[in-house]
Amino acid sequence: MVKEFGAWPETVWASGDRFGGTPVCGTDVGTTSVQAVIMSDGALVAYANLRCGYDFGEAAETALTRALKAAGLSRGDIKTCRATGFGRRRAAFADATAEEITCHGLGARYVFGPDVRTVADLGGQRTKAIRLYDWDRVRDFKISDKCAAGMGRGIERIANLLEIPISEIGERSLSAEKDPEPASTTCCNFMYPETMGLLRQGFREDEYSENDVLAAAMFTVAWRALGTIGKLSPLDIGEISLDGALGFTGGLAKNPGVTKRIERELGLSALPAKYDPRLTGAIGAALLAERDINPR
Amino acid sequence: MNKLQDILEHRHEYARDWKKRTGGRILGFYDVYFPEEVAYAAGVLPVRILAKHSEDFLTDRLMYGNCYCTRDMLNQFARGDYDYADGIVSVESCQWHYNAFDTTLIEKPELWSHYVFTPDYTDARTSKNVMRSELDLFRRKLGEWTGKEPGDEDLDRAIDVYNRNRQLLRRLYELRKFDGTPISGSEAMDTVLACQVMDKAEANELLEELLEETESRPPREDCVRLMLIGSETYDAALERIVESLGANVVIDDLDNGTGYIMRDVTPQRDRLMAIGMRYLLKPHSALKDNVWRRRPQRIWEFIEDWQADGVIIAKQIYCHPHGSDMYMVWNLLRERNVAFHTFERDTTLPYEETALGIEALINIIKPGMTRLRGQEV
Amino acid sequence: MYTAGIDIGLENIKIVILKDASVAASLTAPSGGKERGKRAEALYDEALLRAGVSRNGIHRTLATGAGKFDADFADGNIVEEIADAAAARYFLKDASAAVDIGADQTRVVSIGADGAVTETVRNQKCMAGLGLALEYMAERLDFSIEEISLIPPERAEGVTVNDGCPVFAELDALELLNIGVPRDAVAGAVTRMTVVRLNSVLRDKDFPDRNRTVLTGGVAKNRAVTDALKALSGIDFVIPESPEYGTALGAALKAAD
Amino acid sequence: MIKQRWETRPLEIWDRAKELRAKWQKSIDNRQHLLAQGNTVESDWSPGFEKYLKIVEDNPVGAFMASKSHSFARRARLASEVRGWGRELCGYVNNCWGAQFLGRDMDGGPFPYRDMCVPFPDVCDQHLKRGQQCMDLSPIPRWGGDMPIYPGERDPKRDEEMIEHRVYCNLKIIADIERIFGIEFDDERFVENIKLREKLSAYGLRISQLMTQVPTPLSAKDLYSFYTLGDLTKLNPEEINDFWKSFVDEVQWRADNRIAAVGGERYRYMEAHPPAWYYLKYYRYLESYGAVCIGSQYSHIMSGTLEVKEDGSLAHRDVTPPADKPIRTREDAVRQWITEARGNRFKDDEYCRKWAITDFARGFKADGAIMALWRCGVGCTLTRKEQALRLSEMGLRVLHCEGSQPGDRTDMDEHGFLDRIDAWMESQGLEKLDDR
Repeated sequence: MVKEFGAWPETVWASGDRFGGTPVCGTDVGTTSVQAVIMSDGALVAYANLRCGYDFGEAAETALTRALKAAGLSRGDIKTCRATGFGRRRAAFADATAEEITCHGLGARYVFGPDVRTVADLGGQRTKAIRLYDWDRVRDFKISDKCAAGMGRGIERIANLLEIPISEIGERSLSAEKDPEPASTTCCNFMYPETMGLLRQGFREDEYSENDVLAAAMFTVAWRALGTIGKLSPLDIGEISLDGALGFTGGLAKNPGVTKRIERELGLSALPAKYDPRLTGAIGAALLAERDINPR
Repeated sequence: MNKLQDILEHRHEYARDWKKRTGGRILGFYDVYFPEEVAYAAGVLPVRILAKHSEDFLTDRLMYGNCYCTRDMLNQFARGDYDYADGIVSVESCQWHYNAFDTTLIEKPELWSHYVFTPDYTDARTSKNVMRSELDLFRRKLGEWTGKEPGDEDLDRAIDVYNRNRQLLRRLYELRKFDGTPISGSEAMDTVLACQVMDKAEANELLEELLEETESRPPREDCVRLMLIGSETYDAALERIVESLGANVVIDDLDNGTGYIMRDVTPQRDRLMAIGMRYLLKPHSALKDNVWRRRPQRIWEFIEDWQADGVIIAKQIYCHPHGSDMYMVWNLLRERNVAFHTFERDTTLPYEETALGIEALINIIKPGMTRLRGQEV
Repeated sequence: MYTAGIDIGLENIKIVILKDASVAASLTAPSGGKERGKRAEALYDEALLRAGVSRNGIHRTLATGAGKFDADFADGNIVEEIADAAAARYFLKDASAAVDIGADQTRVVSIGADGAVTETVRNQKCMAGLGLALEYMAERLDFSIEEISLIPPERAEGVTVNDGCPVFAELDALELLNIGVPRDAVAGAVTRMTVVRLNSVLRDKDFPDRNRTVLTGGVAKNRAVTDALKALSGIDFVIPESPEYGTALGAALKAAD
Repeated sequence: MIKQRWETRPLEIWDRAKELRAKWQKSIDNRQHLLAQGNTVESDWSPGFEKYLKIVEDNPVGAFMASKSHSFARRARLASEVRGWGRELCGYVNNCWGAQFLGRDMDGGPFPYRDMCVPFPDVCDQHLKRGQQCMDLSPIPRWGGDMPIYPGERDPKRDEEMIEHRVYCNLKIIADIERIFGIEFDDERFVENIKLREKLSAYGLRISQLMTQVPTPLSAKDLYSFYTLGDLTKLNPEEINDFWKSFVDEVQWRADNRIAAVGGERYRYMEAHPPAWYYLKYYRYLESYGAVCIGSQYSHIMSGTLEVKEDGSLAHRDVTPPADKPIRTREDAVRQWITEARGNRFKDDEYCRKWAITDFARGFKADGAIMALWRCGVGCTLTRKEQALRLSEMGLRVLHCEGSQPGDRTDMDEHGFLDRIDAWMESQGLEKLDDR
């Protein structure tokens, strides 16, 4: 299989600004990708984002090295480091770990501003919905059902099967006139044959295009995410509603095919991200690291 | 590891050894609604069939949509893990259990079997009559099978042993009511499970020893006290994950935990009626709690009595009774402002995957309890 | 006489051109979504070129596979099971069962004495995409498909992953990596899970004959899987040299009828 | 291939059936009634409260939603899901009660909230816990009940207490409803209904017997439209009786004159219960192969419990006949109705009378079977694989298709299913009939 379609290009970035203070590092070692950010006095200095292979530790190491290089720093300049994410315990260089929910909550306030009240982390394996107070503490959270695991990976696979780059699939899915009857909203593994099956001819009257296949797949993922987000605050009677602003983080946050569909169902627009929303977890970890050296 | 935990781990060896020692017969049973006292009175050892993660070989041919537990129960019989069992007994409980029982009999027709109908509607005036007549039938069938129908003295002896067992286990649970509990959630769960797979008289002796030893232990320092509720669990893997995060499960609302140890048989002249009433009045599982919905109140009492800071709800995938109880339980917990975390579990319980939500729950209850590296398991 | 069989799968297109019941050309390429019909046609033309025959020289072309309806240029299509059975009989004269394990589907076909299909089984949904899952795990573990095919389940040395669901298996595999289990042990565990699932499909209805069963499909190229499956199921599969072409070959054989 | 092997024509009684159905729909829309969650078959006393009370079962409501508006049903299920109801639960339940949480019905009107809950006992565990969503929402009066099933031979001694239990539970429900809601129970009407029940069962049996004929005068498609009439919708007993009489007459006439439901019938298949209402187009697709569905044990529910007799005919299974006693009191009527402890149609067929399904296949001369495997519904799935093996042994070719549950079509992989149908039919040597 041609693998490249499902993968986002790896990125390295540095603000280029001069910075003072004490640089700290936060890394988010996810199941699919790894981010390392360097922050100093609450400002983002540099980051690196890459896909991880079988070795979470090595991937985290590489991410850190790349971020350091971009920032023009060496290992010794980093005062402390926190790791979060699935593979956090493999990040040997980290001085401490933190769980993802807290990190995404903290990071979201940085990435989306203090108005954010709900964070939907659409990751490679899991969807997490986090409800925040108006200060930086987590109020409640929900994690997707086990039977809904792997949705982000599922989208990658669809991109690979259709040979369409992952950066384009979201927009293309939105150009479908109407979402076709969705494929299974249960499991990503049921999704591939079903969405690809839309291409089957000879029974249906309508003919479906690749965009329709994408639309069906995105709908599946969006609907599943709604199931998790909605659990945060169901009303006694009525549709799902969220109090306060919503921010999307994680890999699928960059996929408008998913996020726009969620927004449409919830009847709201998500907050714009000031930074790459995939960095949220790592930023949260770095903010915790800053607190480690500077307890409030 | 205490002695009971050791027996749990080597339960098949224990059962084989028991058989050799006593020459008695062994009955596998599927659900805690099985009136063990009657079997025990007949000199038969009731052994709970516990599921575990093992390779699936034939269940796809015979089952579809079952939870992994019941699939594995069938698998274990097919693989011969329970080759020492002389028979199996099912009660009216979850249909997947019934399915495991029924399908096992297709695979192993040589097993003796019986089915006890324990009413699903436990509260009717006539429910107890049905229960009594079912126990009477079970007693007669056991008599035909073993050659000796258990009499009143046998039943009295069994009731004594079983009540004693429940009392001792409750004493163990009692130790978990306060900060600095000497016993971990995993040890307590293992102990209750061990009692379900062994001769209760022997279990009671070991329990007394354990209690004595436990009460002299130094207190645990747990950052958070949690309650565990949800589908049946057959091991203490989840409790161990909680402990690795510095917290402790101090109370449960599980069929295998409080559902097994609460409520004694209150003696009366009609022994079968006495036993029957225990099963009609015990804390009901999600399946049997189907009309007046007493679970929320009971869960709340446990939370208060055992001072739980938060609740973990672990539902087995494809466990419908718990799938249908979630709304009610969530409502209760939200109403009373109890922090909780719900998750789905399956045959495997990957650590990081499971720990994430539990750690986040701990952080919600007590922020900053995030542990430093090296302290984790 | 020339005939052609085209198998348009979820992942790959396979084409076989037969000349008097022997293979004149065979070709494969990724299916590529909506374009799979066009791509199959281009591949078909290339295969014809290799076989040295023009379209007019082909007696009949039959399409099969999940995308069979997209092959407008074919003369017709047949269901995969019939093609599988024909291919099995080609590889083994008295074959009584054909098993095909592809990227998405697993099929077990029982064949009667007259060559007719007597029973068919397709995998359950909960084990769809075993081939894809295996491939994905290989990518994840940074093994090539060839490399992972050489890692036997024994290498797992006791570690296991969920054998009920490939998605859960992936979660478990990630956890194993997370606790520092070497990647070849993880690969072994994933192979074991694949084999356990496959074995359960084999047992779904008629159990295939121990000596007269042909195994085809892309996954049949994976030595680790086939060896372990042989051991677990007790079936001594006949595996052709290029098993991925099995279904396409069957279609080409049927085109000659 | 010949498309038309048999003469075929539409059912004449069809319009009348639609009329009855509309009337029934209208009657439950009538806001003057109390609404009870429950099952009409298990609540045969309900006509006694006819003037005041309607039993509305969530099964058909949920199924109807799934067939009429997929998007509404999906939204309703999401509403259930976010409130904690498991996704592995029955689609019927989640559709119906999800709409309750949404606060509206499919037509946009307010949701008809239930005033009481008469849960029906366990055909399926989810039935046992059925109605909980309406009980959990507000503390409405509710009652319980049992449907004891035990494996092995029927044991009359064992049944005694169980029957007493069932009689007691039903009498208590009636008495309590009278007391709590202050409505009077009409004993005569109840007795009338018990008598009608026996008649309807006889009509149902006749129709089932006629359907064993080749070509079948009715197909499963038609049955679905009819089985909700009559036993499941208790209107005026005379009207229902009259309707069924005319229906049986017409089917008899069709059978005598070899009028087929499907002109191309050359392959008969049975299916597993329960039906998915959205299956209609797949029935048509299968008809293009000349395959006709003769129904399932579920769709022949009207005819009672069936078995093949020694002479090969299909008839009622021998069950305890009601005692030949005059019905004087309410209790007499309840006892006339509850003659068996065990004897629910499905669960005991699956456990105690495993031959029931093979008898069915034999009786209806089925060549094959489509056994749907529904992942989310215990009663829908239980023992289905074992049954398929038994049918296979008999020589039937069994096709499995998978989905969530008949009330939830999202998991119905349509393309995969069609592919499987093609493979199933063509590997049996059947090709599509030329001019479909």
